[in-house]
Amino acid sequence: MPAELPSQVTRTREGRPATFLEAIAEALWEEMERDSSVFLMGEDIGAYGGAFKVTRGFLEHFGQSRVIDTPISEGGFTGAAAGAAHMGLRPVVEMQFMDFISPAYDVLTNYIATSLYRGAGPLPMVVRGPVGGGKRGGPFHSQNVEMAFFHTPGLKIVYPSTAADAKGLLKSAIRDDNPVIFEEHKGLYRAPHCREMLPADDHVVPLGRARVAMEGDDITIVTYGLMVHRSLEAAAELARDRIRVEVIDLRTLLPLDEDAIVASVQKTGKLLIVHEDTRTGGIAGEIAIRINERAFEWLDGPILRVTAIDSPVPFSGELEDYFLPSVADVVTAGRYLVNY
Amino acid sequence: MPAELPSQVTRTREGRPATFLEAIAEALWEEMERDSSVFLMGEDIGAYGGAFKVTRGFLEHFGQSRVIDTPISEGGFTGAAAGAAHMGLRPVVEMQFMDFISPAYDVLTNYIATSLYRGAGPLPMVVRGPVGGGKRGGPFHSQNVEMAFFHTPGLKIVYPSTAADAKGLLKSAIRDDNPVIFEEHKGLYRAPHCREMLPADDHVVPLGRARVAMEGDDITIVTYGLMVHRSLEAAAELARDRIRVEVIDLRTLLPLDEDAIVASVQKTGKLLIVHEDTRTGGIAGEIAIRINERAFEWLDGPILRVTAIDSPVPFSGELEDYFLPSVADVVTAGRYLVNY
Amino acid sequence: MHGDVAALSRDVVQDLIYQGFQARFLEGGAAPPGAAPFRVDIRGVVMARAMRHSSDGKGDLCCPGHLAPGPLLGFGATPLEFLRHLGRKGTAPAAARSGGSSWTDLRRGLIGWDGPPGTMTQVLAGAALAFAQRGQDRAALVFEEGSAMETGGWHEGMNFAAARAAPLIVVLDMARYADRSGKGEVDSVARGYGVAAAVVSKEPYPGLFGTVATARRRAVQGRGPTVIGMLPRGESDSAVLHDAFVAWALAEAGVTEAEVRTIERAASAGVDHAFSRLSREPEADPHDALVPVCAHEVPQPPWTRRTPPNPGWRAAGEPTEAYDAR
Amino acid sequence: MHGDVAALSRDVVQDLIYQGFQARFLEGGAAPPGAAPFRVDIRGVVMARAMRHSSDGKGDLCCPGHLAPGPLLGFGATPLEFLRHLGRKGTAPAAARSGGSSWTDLRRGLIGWDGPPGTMTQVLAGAALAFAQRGQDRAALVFEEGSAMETGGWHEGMNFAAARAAPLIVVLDMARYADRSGKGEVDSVARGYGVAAAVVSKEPYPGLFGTVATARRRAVQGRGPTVIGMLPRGESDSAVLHDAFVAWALAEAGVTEAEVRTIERAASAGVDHAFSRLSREPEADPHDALVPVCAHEVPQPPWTRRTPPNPGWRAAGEPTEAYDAR
Ligand SMILES: Cc1ncc(C[n+]2csc(CCOP(=O)(O)OP(=O)(O)O)c2C)c(N)n1
Ligand SMILES: Cc1ncc(C[n+]2csc(CCOP(=O)(O)OP(=O)(O)O)c2C)c(N)n1
Ligand SMILES: [Mg+2]
Ligand SMILES: [Mg+2]
Repeated sequence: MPAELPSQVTRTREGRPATFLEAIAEALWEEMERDSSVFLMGEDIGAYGGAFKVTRGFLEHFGQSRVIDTPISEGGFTGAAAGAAHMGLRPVVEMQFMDFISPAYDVLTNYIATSLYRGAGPLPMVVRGPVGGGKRGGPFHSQNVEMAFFHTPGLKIVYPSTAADAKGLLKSAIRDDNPVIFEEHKGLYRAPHCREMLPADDHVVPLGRARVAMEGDDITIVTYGLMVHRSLEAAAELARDRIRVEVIDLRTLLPLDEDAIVASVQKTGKLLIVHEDTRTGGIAGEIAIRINERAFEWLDGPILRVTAIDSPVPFSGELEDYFLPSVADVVTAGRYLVNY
Repeated sequence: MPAELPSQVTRTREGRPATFLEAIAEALWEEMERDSSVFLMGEDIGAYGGAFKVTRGFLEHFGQSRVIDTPISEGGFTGAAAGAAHMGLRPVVEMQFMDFISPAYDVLTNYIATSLYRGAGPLPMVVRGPVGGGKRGGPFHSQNVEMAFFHTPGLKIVYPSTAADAKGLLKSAIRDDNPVIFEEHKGLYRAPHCREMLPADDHVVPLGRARVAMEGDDITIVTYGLMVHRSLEAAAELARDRIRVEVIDLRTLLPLDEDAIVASVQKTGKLLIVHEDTRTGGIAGEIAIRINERAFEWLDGPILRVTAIDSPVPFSGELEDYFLPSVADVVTAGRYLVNY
Repeated sequence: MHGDVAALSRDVVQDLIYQGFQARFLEGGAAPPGAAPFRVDIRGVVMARAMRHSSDGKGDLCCPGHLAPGPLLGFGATPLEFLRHLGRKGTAPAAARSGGSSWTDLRRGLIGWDGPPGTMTQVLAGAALAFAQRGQDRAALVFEEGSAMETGGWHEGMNFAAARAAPLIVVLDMARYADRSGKGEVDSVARGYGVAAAVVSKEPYPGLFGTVATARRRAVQGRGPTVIGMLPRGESDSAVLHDAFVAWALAEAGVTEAEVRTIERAASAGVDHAFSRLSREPEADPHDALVPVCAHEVPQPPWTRRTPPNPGWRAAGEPTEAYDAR
Repeated sequence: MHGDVAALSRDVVQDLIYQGFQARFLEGGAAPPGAAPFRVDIRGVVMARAMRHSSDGKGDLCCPGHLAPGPLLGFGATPLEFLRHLGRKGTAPAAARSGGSSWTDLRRGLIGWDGPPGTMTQVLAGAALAFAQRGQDRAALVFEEGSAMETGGWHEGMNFAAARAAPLIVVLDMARYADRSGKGEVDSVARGYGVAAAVVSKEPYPGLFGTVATARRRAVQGRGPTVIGMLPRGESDSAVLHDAFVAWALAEAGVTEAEVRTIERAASAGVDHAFSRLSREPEADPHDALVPVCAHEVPQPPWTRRTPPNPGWRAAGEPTEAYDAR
């Protein structure tokens, strides 16, 4: 039996470290084994194994009724997933690239997010897929999509930064009774530094709780996804100047773990938000006003942010590198805030 | 000739005050007369005259090629509008209710907003329609849509609060070379207190510039749309306690007139943001962080906000009234901030 | 009641007469303030009745769409529920938080419409997929406005259902209220998806009933969706009203005048009761607007409808708990 | 070159051979790092050539879609431009800010694809509408992947074009790269919209040319859109390659071996030159990423890629101007 398993879901069983991508695959596989109501839908996830090969071998093992190759119609199959969820199934929908969630914007915000509120019951479903830049994918294969949905009551948004969290949070998302948007940075998928041993037991990480990725008391950096790694690099550089940075990895963006941010800001008095997504209307704004509402008196400097610039994601490597927030940007901002 | 004109476009010609709705109709009519490349598309805007009768009589006057009744396919006809704009026309697309813009989310954010950036040239087009609650329309006929687009570089967003501004801003939007989302609060359409004499000459109000709706130096309220009126009521109430409120009417949300907000906050040191849209991820966040970036030192209290609650728009009147921000909410918050 | 009978049995006809009268009295009654007027096309009631009903959550699924209340009544909803919903009462099925004219009660097989035309075809396609996946003897029925075919969403839902041979029946009400363009005849569109199609106009009621019963049989046999186009009765009067059905029942179904009168009285009394009861029902409770919008509680952000925040330096010692965060 | 000729003239055939060789050499050349490989279906070049070209912005409009570079070359783009674009050079038509394999140059009648399959059918439908509104002798041609028919967006664009009888020609490349479900034969789908349809497989090139020429004629006469389904050549080899065209030209179009060799050498030399030139072209300039995304300048928010903000109390007296806001 283990011999038949696709290799990307066997790392933990074999006691070997798993990549971020393998962690995702393991979460899907284990949840499908655990609960027969869990099933997958998406473009080319079956016969082809998925654009990033997350679901290679799933079709053979779980069969055509639980691994569904869909037409190119993100709105339509996301709506269909909702119908299946109404009937007690737990669909996990893959967007080949998360940028492609945009045709499903209507059904996600108007139908799915409002279902419980409208008295039509909870809709347990996950929409997951690769996000993020740095891969020269250009404007339509590199986006971060959180801000398209952050404003919609009734949705949850998850964006892990480590392999262990990716697995544990995806399992929680699948078990959650709410629709969850699950973002996977493709820059982490096969990143060697993200490869880690995952807990061998059923590894579940609760939604809605941030993680302190590094402790410090000079300045708080709130971030998520790939930017956690950039921020940790920056923190290491700042540490050489004896600046002690606290790095908070949000993990879940909606609902926001306000308490974790407030607690850290009450300790450091300085807050820098780092996100890969573009600047205007990014999540930094909401964090800033929440801190104003709850911890203004503790602020010893302005709340600042390091983000991508307000532009579609550029195609050329040179432009994209310039567009994305860099470690140097974080260091500059951090140093500025500490000296404020 | 004037006898043949539909009544809703003749108020200014006849030297009579116009409602907000009539101001919109006049702007459309005048721009269509001025520039033959301007044309209208939307559901039931022709034979039926539009759900709110904004375009009653337009079909008869301008003909079928300039007043186009579309199928129910907001994505499709918004995409088609982009194609027409590529060819030098200036489409003005009506969403019957702005909530219906959601099926066009994909084409607006991925195709239209990125056109100039992608080297495909500017796309001069306006997407306009009624927004807002208080009319018992329930979750899908009451929304404010600014936050769906505020995060998208390449778009402009306009949201007027007075009849004169509605006319002047819509004319500017039509003449602008960028795609503009134009929100019209249906609670203002026929509101008697919005009826006013419009300037008789070609009345144009530039995009991107806020308006000081009331001067004061104790506290700044930044707001827009219907909430300008609620805020002015609250300001009048606060004035009885000798609290002098400055009310800034944003008018254009994207690009944000940051300078106007900064200038006011530098005067008052206290900032309250009032928006009808729901709370989390609302525009208040972006304003808060911009003030942190540019005027933190001037703040004498936390930046606070009064907004709708995080929920779909409720259907029942009792629920909707509770959901929406009230004058009392603004007064409470204002008083709190002043005493801070 | 199974959809396996090809013709209407006499007791079903009597039920339908009853529901038709209920619908008419609902229509005739003082419409609650703000409610949209509705006209009941009796064909919708007949078609809904050809599906398999149960109240244990294991029967067929129906989205009445804008043809509510007919199919709602057909699936066992009561006039009082309908009035509560339309009247935005606190006792309403969706607690007055949501509108339209139908609501969701999955145990009875009812699902409320929401979103643009076409959305519910997608949703019911997915529900039908779930039936097929589990090998259940269940099908899904959705009533859409004809304009649904103009939306891309409908095509995506239809294509998905066709590709998966999902047990789905789509009834398109082809009346048009305004001059809007958009081509697409039901027949050729269905052919484009390789699914069965039927067009009904004013044809005899057993035929309508049989059309859905046949579609249902095909569906649960794994032979895929059927699209049914329901043509308008005429230019100005699009719906086939209850009188026509009663006339047919008298002429063809062996129902007597006396029976009709008895049924009418019962329906009238029931609806009257519902109206009088309605006036005593409470309005929605504002705090209901604050119910969590997520299944597990997600706290409302601070100071949403409570007192302003009270930073810690004022309430010495208890900085983060000095105000009610809910 | 007008699309009004029913068969390919000899000099057009020679041009096409030239473009086919260019395309093949582009394909064969070292693909710039990161660029997706492409295979040129010569039928796309032939069809694009049946449209009316000009470089004054008044000819037909073509979206080459994923069939670029064939139709791009057919509309007058140069191999060097194509390489610059694919190679993300600063000299690229879209200044390397945007990708894919085609770009926009409205004067030459080229429009780059963007967004999901189906989007460009909507956009070209609107462009075609503009032609019709102005009574111009112009039509729009869009190449889509076959999967476009699976998207609702395509149906909405198609329905719109059909309803307005817009001068639009839609070529659907029906090859499938993976096992994805979705029904819909071109013929019956077109019938659903009441528009003309044609299916082309490996039929003789004058036929392909004539198919588009006829569609174009219908279009500019106000007789509405045509949908053309281009079937794959086979299971594994979906595209009809240039060799087949050359073989046909030799056998049927009176072109000689010697002529073909001459054309081939010219194409080869041109593409070689383009490649060598490309290596000397500058990369994109990072500051170009900061170009305004709006037609009138919209300032970037403060401190985007500049020094941190410097609040006024530090730079006494000049609070808001103490840092570079652009
Ligand atoms: C996205 C979206 N666009 C538009 C509407 C508004 N709308 C709903 S039904 C309808 C007209 C339906 O026309 P038709 O199918 O002829 O139905 P009738 O009302 O005549 O039965 C319109 C314009 C909507 N609810 N959602
Ligand atoms: C919204 C959206 N969904 C999915 C995609 C990804 N995508 C583009 S083309 C394509 C496959 C096209 O298949 P087919 O029509 O068979 O074309 P082929 O590539 O074989 O020519 C996919 C999955 C996309 N670009 N946008
Ligand atoms: Mg109708
Ligand atoms: Mg293909």
